[in-house]
Amino acid sequence: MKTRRQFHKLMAVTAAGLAAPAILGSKVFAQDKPIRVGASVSLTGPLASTKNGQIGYELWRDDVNAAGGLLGRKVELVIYDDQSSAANVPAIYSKLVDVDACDVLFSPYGANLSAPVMPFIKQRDLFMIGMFGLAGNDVAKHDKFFHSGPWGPNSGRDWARGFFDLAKAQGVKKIAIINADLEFSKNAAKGGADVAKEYGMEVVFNQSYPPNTSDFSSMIRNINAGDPEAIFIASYPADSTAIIRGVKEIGISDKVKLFGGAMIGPQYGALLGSLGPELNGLVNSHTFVPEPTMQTPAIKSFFDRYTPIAVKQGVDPLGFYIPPFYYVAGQLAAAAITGSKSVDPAKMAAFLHANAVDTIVGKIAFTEIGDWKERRVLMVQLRGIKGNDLEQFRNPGHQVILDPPSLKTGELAAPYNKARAS
Amino acid sequence: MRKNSLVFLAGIVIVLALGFLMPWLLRNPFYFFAGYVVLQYVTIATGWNILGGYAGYINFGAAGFFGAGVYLSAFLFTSFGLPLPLCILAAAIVGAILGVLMGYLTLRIQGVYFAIATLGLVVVLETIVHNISGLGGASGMAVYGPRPPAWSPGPSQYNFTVMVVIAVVSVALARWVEISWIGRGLRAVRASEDAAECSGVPTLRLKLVACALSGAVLAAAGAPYPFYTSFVEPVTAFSLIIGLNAIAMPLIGGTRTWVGPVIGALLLASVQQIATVTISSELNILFVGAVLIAFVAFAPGGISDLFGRKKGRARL
Amino acid sequence: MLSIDILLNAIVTGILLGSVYASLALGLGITFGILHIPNIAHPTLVVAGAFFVYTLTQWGLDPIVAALIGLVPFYLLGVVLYAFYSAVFERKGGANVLQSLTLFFGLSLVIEILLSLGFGSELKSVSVSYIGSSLKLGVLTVPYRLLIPALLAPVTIAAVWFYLSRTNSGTAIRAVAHEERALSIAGLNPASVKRHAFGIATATAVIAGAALIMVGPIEPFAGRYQIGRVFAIVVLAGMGSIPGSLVIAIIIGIAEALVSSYLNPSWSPGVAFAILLLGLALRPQGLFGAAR
Amino acid sequence: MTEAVLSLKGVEKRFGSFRALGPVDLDVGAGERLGIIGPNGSGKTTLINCITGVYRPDSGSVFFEGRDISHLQAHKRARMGIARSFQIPRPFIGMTVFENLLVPLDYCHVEGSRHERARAVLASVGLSGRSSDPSEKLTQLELRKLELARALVGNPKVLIADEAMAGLSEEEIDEVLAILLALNRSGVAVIMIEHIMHAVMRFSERVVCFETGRLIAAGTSSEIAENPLVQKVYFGE
Repeated sequence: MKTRRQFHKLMAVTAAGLAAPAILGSKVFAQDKPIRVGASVSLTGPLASTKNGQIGYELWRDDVNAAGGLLGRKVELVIYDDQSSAANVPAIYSKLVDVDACDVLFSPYGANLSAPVMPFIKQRDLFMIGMFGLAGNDVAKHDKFFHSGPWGPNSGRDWARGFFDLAKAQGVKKIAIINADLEFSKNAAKGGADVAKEYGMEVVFNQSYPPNTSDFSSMIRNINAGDPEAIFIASYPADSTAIIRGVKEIGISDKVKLFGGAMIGPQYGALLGSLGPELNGLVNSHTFVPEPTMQTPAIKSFFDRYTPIAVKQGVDPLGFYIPPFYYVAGQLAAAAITGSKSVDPAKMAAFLHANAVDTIVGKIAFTEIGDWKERRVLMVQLRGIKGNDLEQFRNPGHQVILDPPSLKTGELAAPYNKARAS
Repeated sequence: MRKNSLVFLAGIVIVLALGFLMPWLLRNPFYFFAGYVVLQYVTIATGWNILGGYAGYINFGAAGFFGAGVYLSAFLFTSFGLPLPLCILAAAIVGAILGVLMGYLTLRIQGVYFAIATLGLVVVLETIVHNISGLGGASGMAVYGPRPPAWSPGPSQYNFTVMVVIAVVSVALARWVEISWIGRGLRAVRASEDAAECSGVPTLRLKLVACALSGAVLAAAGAPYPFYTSFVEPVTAFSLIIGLNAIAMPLIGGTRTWVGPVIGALLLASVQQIATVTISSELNILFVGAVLIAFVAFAPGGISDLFGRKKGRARL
Repeated sequence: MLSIDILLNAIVTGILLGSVYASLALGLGITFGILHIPNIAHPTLVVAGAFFVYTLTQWGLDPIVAALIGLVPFYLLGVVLYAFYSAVFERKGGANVLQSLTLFFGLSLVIEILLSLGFGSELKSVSVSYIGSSLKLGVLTVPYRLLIPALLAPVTIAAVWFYLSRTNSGTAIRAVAHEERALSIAGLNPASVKRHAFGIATATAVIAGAALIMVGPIEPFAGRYQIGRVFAIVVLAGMGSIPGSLVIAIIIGIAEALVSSYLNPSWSPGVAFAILLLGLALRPQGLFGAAR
Repeated sequence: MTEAVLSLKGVEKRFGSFRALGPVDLDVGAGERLGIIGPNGSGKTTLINCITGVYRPDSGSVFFEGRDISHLQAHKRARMGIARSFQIPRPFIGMTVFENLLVPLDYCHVEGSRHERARAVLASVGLSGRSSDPSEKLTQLELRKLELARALVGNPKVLIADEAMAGLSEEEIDEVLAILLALNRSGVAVIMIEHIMHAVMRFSERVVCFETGRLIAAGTSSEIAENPLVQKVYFGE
């Protein structure tokens, strides 16, 4: 019995040795045991463009520690690279929990990387903030899981409903849907098709394409042949560029009123900069834009600090889409800890279920499975873009909020061809 | 030879016993998560080496076989509730069939073409999975594994034990191939295909056997994976890193004997496990790439060759 | 009416894409097809070329001009690569396939990571005046984004082919694979001929890179998607048949365009390999090569 | 001569439009010593490849002990008793000399202990001392001997020695010839393909000469040496 315990201890010491670089990076000799927050971030691999979220985590940690920590304890981040591969996720989270003894967990980015961790946290009954995983908890239904992202309830189907609301208001009857053959896009397209059906629209074209497609001319011709009035596109950055260029080259019918929907890419500085005016007229989803209805001193201060760090690290200098919500994840955890005065998962979860939390993106209240009670996915129309200067996107008026109505800052400019030319 | 076999057998028994006992001795589940991955790579490297090392035919498509095992087992479990051991067996059979198919298509020509064709296998299988909605397509498929049996304390420990068994069986299979007439024939093929054929070695049939065994082991390595991640999706199931490691590990360890891939996998997979969870950077992958180049360039015999292998002389 | 419209456009798009694929495969046609060095790092070198072009276009250069500037450094890079390769293997009486494949595999990994360390993992694209507009010919709309890179390919291929078949040092390259001994009798150093050939092959990567980044945005790992295609092209063309590779590349391009127009684009990644496997099964020596 | 162990009837092999061999008719008697000569590219190697099964003839048949083996694969023919050595030695590198001999023994049926058989053959070619050395460490002469040992360890009925003496010194040639003669005395037919004229002439009971894929002359050593066709082939006009 004794030797077994010694062996166990030995293994734990070895593991701590392995983990040393990560821990030494922070302040390991604090008098009080720090509160540990564990996360995996895709620093490398195909999802590496989401790594600017880490700046959000770090800004939050610095803010909290500058204010004296949580419950009098310092906050320490333990972050590992999942290399964008779901295969690495189980071992990483087991290490975060079993070796690093983290009190709070942040999920990896998106549904595919988060899926492997869901059964684990459910089985072990752990507290986790989900990062951008669409409908991430709809299967596991874990009651200690909370989304930092604004997808809202029933998100698998509804998160892009704003696009279809706009289409409905325009009297659109025929719609075309295309999507990249990847998890997020595929779910978005499937949800979109359901909503279109619900609104009595005819889906005249519905096709998926492989992730590395670079030429969309034939697909655009096929879409034109279907004569739609709106085109819902769920794409990833590379294809977003290719599709927008393809439309410019092949041309599109004047009947098309709305174009866009769920394109990933036009939220990021890289694409905004490279495509510039070619993006005019696009109606696309977003999570945050610097429009008057969303601008607050808190978020402004966040971006004032984010930008210099991002520039230094060579990541997206705008950072509108992901980083604020990584900061929000920290704020949610902080609220749960201070609100429940503990790091006990059940108490933290109970607090978040019972109380709405103030964050830099507004007040958030949660459903039983940790979705935002109210969907707050934005549909913005890109307008008046001139040249490829990124700074213009920090000003209002270029990413006009059309939906939800509570945040609206402008009316849809339609048809697409006209809005494009403006 | 007798003595070696007895030592080997004793080793197997010890490793198996550890596989079943460790979960009760060691409380921290992390070691089973990490250990699972290491053992998975031991199996993959061993399977790859049966064809790549003994016969000298490079398979870039290890991920294709692995992914086929992953998806088959996920499908059989979620649709028919087949128990895990049967899923593994089914994966091994399908892997063997796939191997023979690949071999039959390309092995009659030069080895390079085989290598290139295996690159394609991954793409083709991945494309097929993408387009079958029953397998979840690109969105993937959640697999909630069965409760572990009473003799195992938890799911991660159970997966670990299962992987121990698969790895041990694979290594034993590889060793048997190596010391039997099959292994001698394959090494003859590797040295000179014509000379082997003219010495009475049925080269094509032998290569097909190697393809089948290698494919079976690679696919079996993938079979428990859905239960490890609770989720399968094509990008990770057919991940390039699997193909990379399948080649890098035997090459680093040494391709001539069964020991090489085991050493290479233990070493590289452990380093990768430690590296992923500690220093976190592109530099990790850079490191693997550089190590690979260094070994190919300066120590083509791998680690097992560096430590002067006197045993390699004739077993009389 | 409409479907003929789509068919015609699909075929034209396929031809253009195929032509771009041909320029990606050109360097491999020399290294693998002629020298029999299975350089699977070639697609990654193409991506490196694309990043080179990208960097120069940031200073306002046209991508094609940038590619021409890149020829020299990439030639030298190829010479260095081959020097390393031969220092490692050739002195041991030639590399076995396994070792050289693995070497280039590791090399491509290293290049990818260096690119992503240097440029970040975000997509990079070039903005040039002619990108984004199309040439309209009746029912055909041909994007310049495809047309210009597609015209680049036959020109490069013709230049390389002319060099290989009409000049002395080109003939030496073609001879070196078969008649190494004869070559050294003729007073040429086979090692330096091969080094030169590898340099040329690598230099074509920068042209292919310019083509690639004009067609669409690029990230450091983009080479992986092309490995299958370029090998399919080189092998099916019959090792070393450079004009043949253009034909095969166009066949693959058209097949992919037709599959994505009429079946579903999600099947198109499998097209090149399906063609390759079929080709290997039916006519292993390639469609244009002689039996070896 | 009455009992042909190997016989070729109208064997022909083309590569595309180029006819590399034939049509050829040739009988090899049991226990015969046959020499095959001819300039480079005269079809000798193609002939061997047709006999051993590396190539399938386009027309005609190959008979072994009265059985048509034209459609059998090379390894099946090897197991029946057609063995060959290669012009450029192809040892099974990565294996010891001894293991090299075990390969054919694994696949060909040999009476008695395989290990004893291998040791005996190594002794008969004078390689006993190198039995446990890696085959890549052998000298050129030793490689030739290994090549022969590996060919004859499986108890063949016909041995085809493809330029087994090229590049060897006079003493070394004598050594190899002695091995082949000893083998022949045990009843194995030996087909020797060779450019070293005096060796072929000394060794063979019968010599045939090939030119552009055709058999142009046959006879005893002295007959062949005086044959005007052969002289024309070798010395021009």
